[in-house]
Amino acid sequence: MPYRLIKYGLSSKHPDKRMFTEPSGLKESYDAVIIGAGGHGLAAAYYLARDYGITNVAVLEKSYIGAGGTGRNTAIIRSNYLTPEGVKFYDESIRLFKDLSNDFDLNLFYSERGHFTLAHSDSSIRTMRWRAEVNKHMGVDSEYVEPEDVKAACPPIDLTCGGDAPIMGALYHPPGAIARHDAVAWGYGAGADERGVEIHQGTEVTGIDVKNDRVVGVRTNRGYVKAPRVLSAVAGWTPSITDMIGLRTPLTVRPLQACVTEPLKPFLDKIIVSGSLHVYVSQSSRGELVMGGSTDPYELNSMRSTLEFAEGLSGHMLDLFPFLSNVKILRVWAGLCDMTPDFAPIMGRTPVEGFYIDAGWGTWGFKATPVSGKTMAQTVATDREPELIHAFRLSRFENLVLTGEKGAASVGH
Amino acid sequence: MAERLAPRRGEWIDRNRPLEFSFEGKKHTGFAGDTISSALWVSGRRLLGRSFKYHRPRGIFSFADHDVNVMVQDRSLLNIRADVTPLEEGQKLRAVNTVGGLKMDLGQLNNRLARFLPVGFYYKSFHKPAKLFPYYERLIRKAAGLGYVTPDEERRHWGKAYGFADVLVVGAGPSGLAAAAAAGEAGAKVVLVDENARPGGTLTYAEGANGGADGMLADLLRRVEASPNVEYRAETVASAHFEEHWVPLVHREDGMTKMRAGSVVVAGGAMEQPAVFRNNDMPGVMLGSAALRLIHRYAVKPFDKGVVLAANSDAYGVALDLLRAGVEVAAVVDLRQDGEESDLGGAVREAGVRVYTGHCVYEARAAKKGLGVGEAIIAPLDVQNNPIPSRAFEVGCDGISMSVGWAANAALLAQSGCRLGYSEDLHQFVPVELADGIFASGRVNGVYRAEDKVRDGERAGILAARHVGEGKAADVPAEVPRHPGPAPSHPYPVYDHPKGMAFVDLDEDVQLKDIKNSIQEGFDSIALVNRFATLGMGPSQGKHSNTNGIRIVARLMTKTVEETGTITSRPFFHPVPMGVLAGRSFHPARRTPMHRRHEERGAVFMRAGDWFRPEYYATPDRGREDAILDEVRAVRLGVGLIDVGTLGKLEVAGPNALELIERICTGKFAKLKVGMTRYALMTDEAGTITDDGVCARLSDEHFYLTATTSGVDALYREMTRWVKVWGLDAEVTNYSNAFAAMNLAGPLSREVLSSMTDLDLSEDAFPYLGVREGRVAGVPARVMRVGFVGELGYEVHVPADGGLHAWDAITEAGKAVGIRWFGVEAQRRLRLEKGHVIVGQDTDGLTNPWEANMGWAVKLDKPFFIGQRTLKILEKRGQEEEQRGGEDRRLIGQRTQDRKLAGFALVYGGEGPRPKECHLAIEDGEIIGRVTSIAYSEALGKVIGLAFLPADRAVGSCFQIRTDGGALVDAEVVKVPFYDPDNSRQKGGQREVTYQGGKA
Amino acid sequence: MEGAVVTRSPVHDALERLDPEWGRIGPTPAALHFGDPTGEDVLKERLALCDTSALKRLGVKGPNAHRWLEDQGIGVPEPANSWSYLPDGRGLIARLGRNEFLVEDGPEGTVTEGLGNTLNSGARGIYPVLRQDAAFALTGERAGEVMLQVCGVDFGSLDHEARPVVLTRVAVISAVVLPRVEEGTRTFRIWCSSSYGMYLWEELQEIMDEFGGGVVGLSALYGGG
Amino acid sequence: MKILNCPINGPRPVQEFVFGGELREMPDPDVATDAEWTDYVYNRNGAPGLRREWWYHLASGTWFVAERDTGTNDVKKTYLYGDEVEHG
Repeated sequence: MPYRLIKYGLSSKHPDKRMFTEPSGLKESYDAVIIGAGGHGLAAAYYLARDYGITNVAVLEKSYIGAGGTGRNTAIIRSNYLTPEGVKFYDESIRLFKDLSNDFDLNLFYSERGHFTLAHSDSSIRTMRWRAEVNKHMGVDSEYVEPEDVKAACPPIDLTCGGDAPIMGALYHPPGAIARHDAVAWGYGAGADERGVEIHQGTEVTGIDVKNDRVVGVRTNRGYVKAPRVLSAVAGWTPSITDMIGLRTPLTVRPLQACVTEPLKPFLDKIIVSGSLHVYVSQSSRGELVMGGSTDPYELNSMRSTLEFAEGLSGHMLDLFPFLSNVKILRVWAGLCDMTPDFAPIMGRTPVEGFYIDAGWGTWGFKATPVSGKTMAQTVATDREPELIHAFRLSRFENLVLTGEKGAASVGH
Repeated sequence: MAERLAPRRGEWIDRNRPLEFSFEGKKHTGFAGDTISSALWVSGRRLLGRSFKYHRPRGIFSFADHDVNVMVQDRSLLNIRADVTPLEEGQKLRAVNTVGGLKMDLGQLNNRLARFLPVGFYYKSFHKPAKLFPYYERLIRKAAGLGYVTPDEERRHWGKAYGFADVLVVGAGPSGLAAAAAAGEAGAKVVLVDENARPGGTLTYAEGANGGADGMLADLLRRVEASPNVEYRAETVASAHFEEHWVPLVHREDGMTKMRAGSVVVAGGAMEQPAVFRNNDMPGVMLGSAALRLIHRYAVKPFDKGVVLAANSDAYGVALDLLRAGVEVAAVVDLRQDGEESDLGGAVREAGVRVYTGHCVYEARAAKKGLGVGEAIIAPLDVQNNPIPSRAFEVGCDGISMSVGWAANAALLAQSGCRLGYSEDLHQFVPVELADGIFASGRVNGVYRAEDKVRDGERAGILAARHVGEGKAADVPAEVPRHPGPAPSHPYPVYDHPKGMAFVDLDEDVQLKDIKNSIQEGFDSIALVNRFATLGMGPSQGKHSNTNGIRIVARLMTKTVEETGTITSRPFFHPVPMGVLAGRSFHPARRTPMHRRHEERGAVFMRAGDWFRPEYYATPDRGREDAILDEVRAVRLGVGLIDVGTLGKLEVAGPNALELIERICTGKFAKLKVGMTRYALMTDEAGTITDDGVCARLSDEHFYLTATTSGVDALYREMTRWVKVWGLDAEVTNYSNAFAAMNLAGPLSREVLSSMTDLDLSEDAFPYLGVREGRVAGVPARVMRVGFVGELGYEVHVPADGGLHAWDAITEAGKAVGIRWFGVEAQRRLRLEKGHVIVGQDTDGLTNPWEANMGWAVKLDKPFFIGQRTLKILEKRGQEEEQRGGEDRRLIGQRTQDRKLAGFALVYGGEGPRPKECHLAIEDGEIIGRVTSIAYSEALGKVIGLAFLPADRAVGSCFQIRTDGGALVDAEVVKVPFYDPDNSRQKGGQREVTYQGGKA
Repeated sequence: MEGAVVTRSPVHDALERLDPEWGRIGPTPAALHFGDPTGEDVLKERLALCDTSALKRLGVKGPNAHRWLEDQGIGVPEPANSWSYLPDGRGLIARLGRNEFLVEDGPEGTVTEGLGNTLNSGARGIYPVLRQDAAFALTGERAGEVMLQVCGVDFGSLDHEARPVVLTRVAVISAVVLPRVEEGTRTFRIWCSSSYGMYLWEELQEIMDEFGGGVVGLSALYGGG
Repeated sequence: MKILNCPINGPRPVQEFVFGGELREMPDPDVATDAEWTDYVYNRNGAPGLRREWWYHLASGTWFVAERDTGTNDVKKTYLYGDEVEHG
C-alpha cells in the first residue's frame, strides 16, 4: 500500500493542509490579473509564479474553481491534430501533462488509453490519413488503421454500426489519454496559491479600464483593482470580456453537452470517437461511460441541456455498442464552447497593450491546459508570444492567414 | 424469520400468484406485486447489497429508489434497482459489485481499510513512483463499476412517441390527484403520471399519520376516473423538465413519451431524509416511510423489535403502524427536547411505548452474529443538539426506523427555472418563485396535512388549467398556508462519532468526516465538496444525501443553508436506459430511381450523405481494381453509362435569374448563349471554394444549375436567402430529387443516344457544352454535352419517375456496342486523367480558386460575387509579396499561402509502395505538400495524381512522397490534362487514343 | 426504338414484392388491391398504408400563381397552408406556404393534364414546379398513433374544418402532411421527396406492423378499381 | 424542446429549422476598407444578448428573422425579412 495511505491510517487527524488559503479581500493593485480560475487561468498563474517569479497576481473567478469548461469537459487528451502547428502545440501539452502528478504531488489519474477516431466514409478516411501523416512527420505516435485493427483493440464494437454507416477505417493515437479534469485545476491552483498567487472565487469582473490603448485596471463586484497586465482565460465567456474593451473577435458560443452512465464493470479500455456519428466515449476509473457529442446546432450562451442531445447520442452509441440498450444515462450537463472559424485557438497579445487573450478553446480546451498556461505565462511575463503559438494570433483573421485545423471540415474532441 | 402479515386492505400483492426467483443462487418465493426487495425482505434476507467504496453490508433503506443499496443483476439486465423493480417469475438475481458473492465479498476488506482511504484518497496516492501507477490503476479500474454488460446481447428497441397535454400533473398523491381532477373538471386535457405501481402516494402507506385516509383516496380516485379529460399513467417517471414544458415520460416497458404540456403541476411530494449517526447504513436501519411501505403495500414486517428515531409527527404514526403490525417498539427516541405534542404522541405513550425526548441514536451496533442491527446506542442531547456519550445507553433491537424530516422532491421545479428558497420554519427548500406555466402543490410546496394537500392540489390544478385558457369560470381556492405547527423536518439530524462511519451519502460511502476534511483542504463551497468528496454524485444523485450535505457544509462554514446554496439538479431524475432514449433512431436513406438495377448488377455501394451510389459493379471473375479498370476502359474505348442522379440540380428562373447567378458564381454568365452551358464555381465570403457545377441557360430568364451532391442543400439555402436580401425577382427550385440523371460517355455515346431521341445530335446542331430539351426514350429530357470524364458524352436529366425507363432503354440500345455501367470510382479516375478537381477531395476548408488552379473561372473584374472582395485582397497581397521577392514563403503543411494543385506522375518503374490520397510531399525533411488524388491510369500506363505543391514548382521538377511505412517515392510534376491535353475527344474530335495498357 | 414509356412510383419495388393487382394511371403502374378487397376495407378502418404516388400531380408557384389558377377555374384555398377539393371532388389542391400550390388528381382525374397544357414557363410570376413526390396515405383509427411515433406536430389540436396543410418532419425527413377525414376514415396524406420514398415507406410499414396495420391498394382508398 | 414560431408555418420544434447566424449588413465592397471587410467576414457578436438572427424552416424552405436572446434562449419575435410584423 502506498505510503501516503498508511499516513492517513496512522494519523488521528486528517493530515492534509488546505490546498487553497482562506479567502481574503482584494488588494489595491496587482502586477497581473488573470480572469478565470479554470484550468487555463490557474495554469498561467502557476507558471507565472514558478517560472517568472511573478507572484503578485490575482486570479478572479466569478463562480468557483473549475466551474466552467474545466469541470464540464470529458477529459480527453490527445495531440493527433491536423496542422503541424496544432500537432506541435498539443504534443507539448501532453509532454507537460505527464509530469503534472509529480509536480503537484496530486494524482491526476493521467491514464493512457489509446484513442480511435473512426471513419465511416471515404472522405473521412482521407482526413484520418492526412492527420496520421502529419502526426508521424511531427513525431507523434499516430497511424491510420483498418477496421479489423479497431475490432482487435475494442472487441465489443459493432463494425457495421447496425449496418447503416459501417466503420471503414480509423486514426489510432496510442498516447490518447484521459485524466481527472477537476484535479488539473486544483493542482495548478494549489501550486499557484502556494507561491503567493491569490485566487478570488465569487469575484466577477464587471469592467476593464483602458487608458490610451493600455490596460490600467479591472472593475469587479468586490471593488476596483489596478493592474498593468490582464489575461482573459474565460473560454466560453470571452466575448463578454472582450466587449468590455471593444475588442472584436470571430468567437461564437455554443453549448457542448455531455453525460455519464451509471457505473459499469470495465469493458471499454479505449477512447472511441466518431465524428460522423457525433459520439465520443471513454470509461472512467469509476466505471461510468463518459460520453459527448458535437456542439449544439445553434449559438447559445446558456448551459441548459436538451433531450434531443440525449436521444441522438444514445442512438449513435447503440450503433457502435448495441448491447448497451439497458445501460442508463445518469446525468446530462452542458458547457460553453467559444468556437473559431478554423477550429484553432486565439492566443497572445491584442491591439490593447497589456491585455492578453487565451480563447477560442471550442471543444478542445482541456487537453491544452498545461501548454496554454505555460505559453500565456511567457506572453504575459515578456509581452512576447513564444513561437509555439504564433499560428494562433488573433491577427490571423484580418491577415487572412487561417490555421486550418478544421481541414476538410472534420470533427473530433 | 419474518413472514407475511395477515392480508390487509389496499395491499399491492396478489397472494394467489406466487413467483419463484433466486438471489445469490438461493431460491425464494414472493407474490406478484412484490418488488424484488420486499420479496427478499419477507424471505428473511437482510444483507441485500454491498456499498460502492467500502463494500459495507446494506439492506433496505429508503425503499423508494432514493438510494442504491440494493442493486442487482439478472443475467444481462444490469443495475436493477430492486427496491422498486417488480418481482418476476424466474429472475436469477445477484448483487452487483461483489468479489466472490455477497456474503463473503472480499471487497469488504476495504471496510477494514477505510481509515486508510479518506476523502479524495485517490488524488493523493498511487502516482509515486510514476512507473507504478499503471499497476495501481489496473487494480482501481477492476474495482470500479457496479453491474456488468454482456457484449453479445442484442440491441433492444423501444418505441418512442410524441405526446401532448394541456396540463401534465407529476405525482398521483393526494395533491396530484386533486390537481388532475380539478384541471380535468375545468376542461383541460390532463395527463397524470406517477412512478409507483398504484396512485395514492402517502395515502397508500401512512395510515397512522393520516387516519381514515383511504376514504379520501377512494374519493379522489372516483373523481379522477369520472373525468374523461384525465389520462392516468402508472409506473411512469417524469424524468426531467426541458425548455418549453418538454417532459420525457419514461415507462420501463413502453418506452418514452416526449410530452409537451401547456402547463405542469409538480406534485412529487417529498423524499424522506435520514439521520446521520455511526453505522446509520447498517441493514435494519431504514427510513420510517420505508418501514410503512413494507407493511402497508407488501404486508411485510420490517423488523420484529424496533427503535423509532423521531423528529416529527410522522415518526409517531410509524410507531403506531409498527405496533399494529405486531412489531415491538422498544423505544421512540425523539431528537426534540419537548417531543411530540399532537394526539399521535399521546396515542404512542398510551400504547406503553417508552419515549425518550431530547435523545438521539448515537450509534447502531451489529447483532452478535449477522450483519444487521443488534442494538441502538441512545444518547441524550444537550441544548446545542450535541450528544452526551457519557450518558449513552443501549437498547436491543433488530431495526431502527428514522423519521427526522423530508426534502422537497423539487428536481423538475429547479430544472424548469423556479427559484427555491430554504424555509427556516419548515427546514426544507420550497418554491419561492415559479416559472411560467409551472405550479407546485403538496409537500413539495411545504404543505403536509392530507386535507391541506388536497386543497393545495385543487388550487394548482385550476391555475394550471387557466394557464392554458380552460376553466376561467371556476373560482380559484385560496392559497393554502404552508405547514403550521412544529416543522416536519429537523434542522440538523447529524451526530458525529469519534469512530466515524456516520454516512451522509450511502451511494458513495461519503461520511460526515469526509465533508469536514474536504473543507479543511479548502474545498469550501457546496459545489467543490460535491466534486471533491463526490457527495451526491452517485446513482441516486443525492436524493437522500444533498439535504444533510448542504446543512453540514453550511454549519461548518457558519453560513445559512440559503447562503450555502444547492447542488444543481440535472436530468435525469431517475436514470434512463439508452435504448429508451434512442427509440427507433431513424437512419434516413436516399435512393435514385435506378437503385434496383444497381443492386441487380452487384453494385458495391458507397454512401454520400444519405445517398447510396455505386462505387463500382462487382464482376464474379474480376477483383475490385480490375472491375474498375474495365469500367474506365469501356468509357475510353466504347461507351459507358453512370447514374449521376445524386448531383445537385437547381432551377433558377425569373427576370433576375441571371443577376442572381452572377452574384453567386465567380464567373461571367451574361454572354452565355441560350442552349449553352458553362462551368460554375462558388466561393464563400472568405473566398474559399464551396461548390462547383455546370450552369445551363435554357432561355434568357431560365437557368439550370448543377452542384455537388453534398453541397447543393446549403447552396440552395444560401441562394434563396440572398434572393430575399437583395430583393431579386427570381425563383430558385431545388430539383435534386425531381430529376434523375445519367451520363452516357464514350466515343460511341452519340451512336447509342441517337437511336432513341428526337434531338439532332450532329456536331453543329448540338455542339460541345450545348444543352437541349427533347425526348429520350420517350421521356422528356434535358441533355447536356459535358466533358467531365473527357470523352464525347451526354448528361441526360429526366423526371425521376421516368429515370428507370430511360436508363433501361439506353442500356438496351447500348448492348449492341457493348455499353458498360460505371461507378463513382471509375468516374473519379476518368476525371483525374483530365485533371479535373473534385471539390471537397482536391480542395479543403481553406482552398481558394487560385490554389485549385481555377483562377480562369474567377472574374475579379465583374461588379460583384460572393467572396470577390476577399479574393481581391488576396490578389493584392500576393502581388505585394511578389515584389518583396517572395522571402518568408516557407510552406508549412497545408497552411501555405502560395500552394497550388499540380498534376504529377510517379516515376518509379515496376513495383514499389503506392502512395495514397493525403500522403505528404516531402523535401529536405519538410512537408511541402499533400497528395489529394492518385490512381493508376491504364491509358497512360502510369500512376498519376494531383497534389498541393509550392506554386513555383515547374513541370518536369521532381519531388518525393512519403508512403505508408515511411518509404519515399519519386514523382514528377507533369502538365494537366494528363490525357488528351487539348480536349479534342470530348469536343467530338475523333483523335486516336494511345492506350498503353499494362499495369504499374 | 421508342417503346411505350413506363413511369414508376418510388416504392414500386416494395409494392411488387407484395404481388398486388396492378392497374395503371397514365403511364404509371398503380397497385389497386393486395388480396381480398373486403379485407382491405377492414384494414383501412383500423390502420393502413397506401401508396398514392401514381396519382397525377402538378406544381406551380410564384406571385401570380394564385391568380393564374383562378383564371383556370380552380377554386384556390385562401389561407396559407390549407387545401381544398378540386371541382371534380376527388382531386385536391394544397397551398404550400403562400405562393406555391400542389394540385393532385384523383385516380381518373384530368385537371392536372388540363393545367399542364396551358402552363408555359415564360409567363410572368408563374413558375411550374416539377412534382416527383413519393405520396402515401395513412388511414384508420390508429393512424394518429403512428403519426405520433414519427412526427412532432399535434394534429389532434388542429382545426380540421380549416383544412390544414402541414409542412413538417416525418421520421426526420421533410414532408407535407395533410390530415383529413375521408368518408369517415381518419387519413393522413403524406408527400415527401421521391428519393426518400422507399425509406419512409419501410419505416411506416414497420411501425404499422407493431400497431396491427397493413398495406392496402389505391382502390381501397378511392373505391372502384 | 425549443419551439420557434415560423411566420408562415407557425410554432414548430427547433429541429425543423436550420440556424442561419446573426443578421448582418454587408458593407459596400467597393467602399469598405480591407479591415472593414475582413471584420465583416470573420468577426461576430458572441456575447449573450438580444440579436436578430436568420432561421430557415427546412420543410417549407422559409427564411425568416428571429429576435432571440442568446443568453436566455428566449425568442422575442419572428418575422419575414423586411417585414417586422410580430408573430409571437
